[in-house]
Amino acid sequence: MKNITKLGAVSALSLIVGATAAFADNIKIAFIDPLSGPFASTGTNGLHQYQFAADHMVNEKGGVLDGQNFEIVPFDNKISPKESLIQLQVAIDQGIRYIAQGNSSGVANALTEAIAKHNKRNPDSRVLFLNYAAVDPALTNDKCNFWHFRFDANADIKMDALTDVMAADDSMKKVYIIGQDYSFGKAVAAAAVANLSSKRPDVEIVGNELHPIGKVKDFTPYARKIVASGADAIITGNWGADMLGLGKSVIENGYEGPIFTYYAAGSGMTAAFGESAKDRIRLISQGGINPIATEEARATYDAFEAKYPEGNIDQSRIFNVIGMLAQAIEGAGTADDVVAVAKQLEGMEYDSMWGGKIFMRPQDHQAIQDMHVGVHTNENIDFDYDNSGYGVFTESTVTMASMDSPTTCKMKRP
Amino acid sequence: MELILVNVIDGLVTGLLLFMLSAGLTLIFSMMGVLNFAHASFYMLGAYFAYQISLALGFWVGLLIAPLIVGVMGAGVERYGLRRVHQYGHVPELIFTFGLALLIEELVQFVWGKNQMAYDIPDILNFTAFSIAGNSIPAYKIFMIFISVGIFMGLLYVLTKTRVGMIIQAALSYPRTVEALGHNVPLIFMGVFGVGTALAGVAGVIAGPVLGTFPGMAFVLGSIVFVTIVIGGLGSLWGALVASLLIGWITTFAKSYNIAMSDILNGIGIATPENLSDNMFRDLWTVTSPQIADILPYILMVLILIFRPAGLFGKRES
Amino acid sequence: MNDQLKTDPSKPAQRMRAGSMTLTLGPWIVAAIALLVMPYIFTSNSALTIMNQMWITVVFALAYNMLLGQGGMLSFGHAVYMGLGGFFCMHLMNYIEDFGLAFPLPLLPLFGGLFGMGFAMIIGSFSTSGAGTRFAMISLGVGELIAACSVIIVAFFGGEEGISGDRTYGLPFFGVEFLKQIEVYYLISFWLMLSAVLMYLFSRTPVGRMANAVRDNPERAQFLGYSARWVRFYSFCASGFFCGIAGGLFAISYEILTEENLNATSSGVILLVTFLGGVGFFFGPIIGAIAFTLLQTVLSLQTELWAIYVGGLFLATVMFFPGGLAGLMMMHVPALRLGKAGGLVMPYIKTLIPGAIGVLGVCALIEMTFHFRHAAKGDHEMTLFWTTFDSHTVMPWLIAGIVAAVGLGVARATAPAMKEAWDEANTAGGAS
Amino acid sequence: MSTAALELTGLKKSFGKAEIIRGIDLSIGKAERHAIIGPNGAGKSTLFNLITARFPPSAGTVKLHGEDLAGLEPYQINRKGLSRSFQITNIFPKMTVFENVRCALLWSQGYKYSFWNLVNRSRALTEGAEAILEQINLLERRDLPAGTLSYAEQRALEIGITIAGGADVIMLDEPTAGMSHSETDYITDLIMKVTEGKTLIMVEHDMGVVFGLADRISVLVYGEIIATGKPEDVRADPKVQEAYLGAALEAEH
Repeated sequence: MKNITKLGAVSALSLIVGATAAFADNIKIAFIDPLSGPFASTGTNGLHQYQFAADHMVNEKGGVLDGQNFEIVPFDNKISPKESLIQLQVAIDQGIRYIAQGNSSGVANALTEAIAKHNKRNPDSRVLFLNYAAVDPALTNDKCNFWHFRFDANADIKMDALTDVMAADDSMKKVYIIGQDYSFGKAVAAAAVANLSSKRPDVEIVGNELHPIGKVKDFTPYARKIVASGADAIITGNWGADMLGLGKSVIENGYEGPIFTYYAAGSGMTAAFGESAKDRIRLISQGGINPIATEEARATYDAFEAKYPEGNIDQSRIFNVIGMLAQAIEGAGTADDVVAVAKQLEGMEYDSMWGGKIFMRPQDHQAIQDMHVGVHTNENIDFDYDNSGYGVFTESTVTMASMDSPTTCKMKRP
Repeated sequence: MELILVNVIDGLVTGLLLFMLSAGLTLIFSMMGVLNFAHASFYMLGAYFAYQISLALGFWVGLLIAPLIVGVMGAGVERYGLRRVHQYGHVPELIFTFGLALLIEELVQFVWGKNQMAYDIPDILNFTAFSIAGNSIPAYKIFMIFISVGIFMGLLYVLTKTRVGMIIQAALSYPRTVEALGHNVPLIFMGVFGVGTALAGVAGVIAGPVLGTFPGMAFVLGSIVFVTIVIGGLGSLWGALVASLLIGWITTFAKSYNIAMSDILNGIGIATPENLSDNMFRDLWTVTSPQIADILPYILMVLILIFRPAGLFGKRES
Repeated sequence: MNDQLKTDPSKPAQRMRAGSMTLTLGPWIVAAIALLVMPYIFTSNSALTIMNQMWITVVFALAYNMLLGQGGMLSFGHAVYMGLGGFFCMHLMNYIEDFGLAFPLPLLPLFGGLFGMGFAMIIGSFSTSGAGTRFAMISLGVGELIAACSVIIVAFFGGEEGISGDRTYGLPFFGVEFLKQIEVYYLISFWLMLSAVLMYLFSRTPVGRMANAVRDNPERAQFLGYSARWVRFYSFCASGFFCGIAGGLFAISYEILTEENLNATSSGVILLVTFLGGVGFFFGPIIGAIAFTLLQTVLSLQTELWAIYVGGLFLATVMFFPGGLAGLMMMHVPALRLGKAGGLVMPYIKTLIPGAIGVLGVCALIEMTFHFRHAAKGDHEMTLFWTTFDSHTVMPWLIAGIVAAVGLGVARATAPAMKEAWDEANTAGGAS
Repeated sequence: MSTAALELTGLKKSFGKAEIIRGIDLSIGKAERHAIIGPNGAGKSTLFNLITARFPPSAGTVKLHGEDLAGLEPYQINRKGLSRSFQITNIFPKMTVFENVRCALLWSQGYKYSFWNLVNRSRALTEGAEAILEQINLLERRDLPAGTLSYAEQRALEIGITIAGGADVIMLDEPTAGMSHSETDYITDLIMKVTEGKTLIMVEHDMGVVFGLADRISVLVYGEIIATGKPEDVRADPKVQEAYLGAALEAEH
């Protein structure tokens, strides 16, 4: 009986302490993203890609420096800025120096500010912020800082590339812009208007509106307006259930044209769109996988599918994050001095296995890379999403998109 | 003009769907005094069960069986959960259903994962019924209207024309008396709870393919159902119907027409301030009706509670 | 009339609830010392951050319980008052920074409180005319409205990314710049103590006492010369004030406020926290806040399924211990008074430890099922309770199943004995 | 001549079509003990509720010490010195006996909605409450939750709450309903004791209590007062006889 009590006490204690027990030799990357709640699917899938990328690209090849492995430590932020800040503190206390986050620009904003303050106040435990998906342009403009690196293209760059492709279609006369009512939705709408009016002044913007985020049950009324406006193209930044709801609704209610968007693949969405949206949805993204760029990428994807049959590599930039971080750490010769690592990352040119180069622009820490516009289809698909037979096939590519785009960032270096 | 007709049909579909949820909830509330926070969770369960069944046996079998399973689960929740909590009073009951809603959402994620399910409209209904000025009305929507109207008629018939309905109506107002007359009131409670949740299940089955089947679907709908029954008047079936349709149409029309706040304010003689971008209230000026469409029901509810606490058709104050 | 009171009221625990708590200093001194000493036990910054979060939640939960527990008003949108207080403080912080005003940071929460109270006065003016469903639904509606406004009215709420500031730009307060977490910790602890004492004292004032009376029987209270509506209104404003203080503390601790501070989830969480701790006792929400914060931050580091366990725990609490954790603790007061608590120790060990082990076994089964279904293909290895094993073999399932069955079985078998011991311990005199 | 403590003029109340109170004129003097009797359904409780503004009257006025009470809320009427008990026991079940009484004292001692006074610091409150507990013989039950008292004790407590505020017009609605003989005697004595020098208006079924306590009696039948007077006069009144006998006969059918 006594032993049991003791065991209980010990286990209760270690439950609390357990999280802080560390493997000394690993280079740890905190993955702070939603692993529970409504956005958990994206978060979990991202985590799998990180873990796979770390193992596949670094650990199985002998690690970095003198054999140090990458270890991804997941933290569930429940997509709450408050929880993210708590988890950030926990991660820093565990000796983690690299923070990866991507879902929600709101969280990214909170994290980048908290990290800047932390690094200023605690020079002994500085951390780097590897932003792999939050695309609010402000993060590399007004709100930029030395510790933040963005590996995805920001919303403006994506819209620039997307409208380049759209502008080439002479038959397009009327465009409808619709998005979620928050910073990202507004940034997309503003960028769309600016780009279209300069690239195709003849195109009429027949609608530009915002709807509440995550609250719309039925998109039919919006679909009616879009159909009634006679639009022959839709631009939207919607994601998640809002994207699916909007997309299905406009198609169902008689809209015939294409939908240009950012996030409409993977996480169950490709499967849910299925046949109905074939050739209708066009996505802007980096790192297209159909057709696959390199044999290395093919092997990687095959290995990933073998390990996660239900998963998708829908954020291939995660592999770039791992690859570039490994290269920077090798270059700096240390993983502990994050300033040295950050200086390596600045201006780095990296050959991605998904095709093309990645250039980490030093003036704002925005990665410049090839952008692809793909179509939702089941033809010529090597790697489908959600095991649905459907995937995204790259139709056109903008090389090193927005290489010379201006930035308002005034980087302060330590 | 044609667009108005289309909007009327769309609003009707939304409203009737809402009604299927609120009908059960208002029955449960008026009988047991429980605001069942888990009601929308049963709606979600209906969709998921129907999806699972449709994989094996097709949509129609799902439409029949899934609500039954949901109803049995609902009855079970009443029998083994609520009845126990009932003795502690209404607040713990309400909090119980609140916790239940959280747990169901977690369990659904546990079983089906976090992704959206590919639950689709059956092929036989996947065509355009007719078009009005280029706006197609899918056959499935017509089907939804028929199902919900059928359920409303059935419910009305049972409640007003059958003996069971009489007992239920009596138990609504005088549970003690009905019990004294030898009726098993706990059994009636369980039955009503089961039927109410089964109705939510039906709503889930037919809404799943159009509104999406995902773990957040209950949360999206959650509180709007309460709003409906409060506006309609607690315990009133007609009130629930009217309020559902009202909300359906209000939200549909608000989304369909871009009415900006500045238009309204200018209309009543207040001029737009010159330096709008520096103005403290700039965001209020630029608000448009689609932006606030989904919070209009809440505004309506607060106003109704202030000026007519019994709701549109309610007989007693909430 | 008596249906609200089904638990055996002859127990002194119920007597405590009935509110004859006298103002004793003992627990307050213990609490103050605990607050002072905690940072020396848990020294890491993350522990401080978690404790800060805990104390903020404590203030918020206590303020919430002023309504739910003391006033019998169920609010579904209470995050609004804390959030608005916080947003106001954030703006104030930025204003101070922009204009270089001489304003000591530690006073900031007071202004959050005043703003929260001001808003509560507006809403309370029409919502407090009834308790019950009407109050609850108005609070829900107002909560949804403000939450929706937070993304529409960008000028004040900053949209999705919220508004942020820097607490260190204000004037140093007696040489403290609030650069370090520990300084923030003591600032929050100070406000926690102050608010808790004030809230406790509020419950001892005439209006606080009448809040209880109105909760129990609004009509009778009317015939004692008190307007039930005004009593509710005062409670509501006081609650809004302390919520606003919690918001101000949040602003200082996190230096950012976002939409999540206002939304329905936050409002729901505080209801869970308060009820989990126990609404019938002043200290109930404190326990609830501590327990919930630990579950949320520490348990979620251990398992993705934390929310299932929290949901289960919560349901079990509502079903079996409607008095919450505090009620569970206070149930033992009579036995302690009778000096018979010692007789409970062995039966507890015999029942609760196997029970706990059984529950852990069930958790293991849940975790294994989850791993079996959702883990990567080929990833058969999982680690649970410091043992690593293959989730695709029979053995671990068998072991977990047996542990669960035996644990729960033993607990079930010994439960009658525990019940007996319980009855015995609560019988005065007795035939021992 | 001094104004009456309570004066009703042409008081009427209808619920829908049913007229429950059909025009009541009644004047009750200061320090008078007045009982209202009548068969079941005569409208006695409704009359009480009209006087205390639980329901608004359809017509007529209620004057307390010559002051019209129209449009006042129950709590405002209470502040003017009128206090009542209820037919169904109406106390604060989760609070202690002591606190029940103390709450009843708060307003009259001038605490109003204050949140800067601590109730247990006030000796006047504690002593006042204890004095009342002593009067109603519940001192040793002081710290028990009120909901746990016996029925008779709860009724006694309710009377204590009713008189605690120092009102000079006390209205008791069937204070002895559902009690045994010994309990009834106990409560009757108690009422005697605590309403010394105050105006008492009570509804009561128990004729023993009524004739023992009341200075004057009014008989209410179908919403009308058919007789008012000294107990012995009322007893002899043929209309009263008829009303009670008639009601008894009807009840037999």
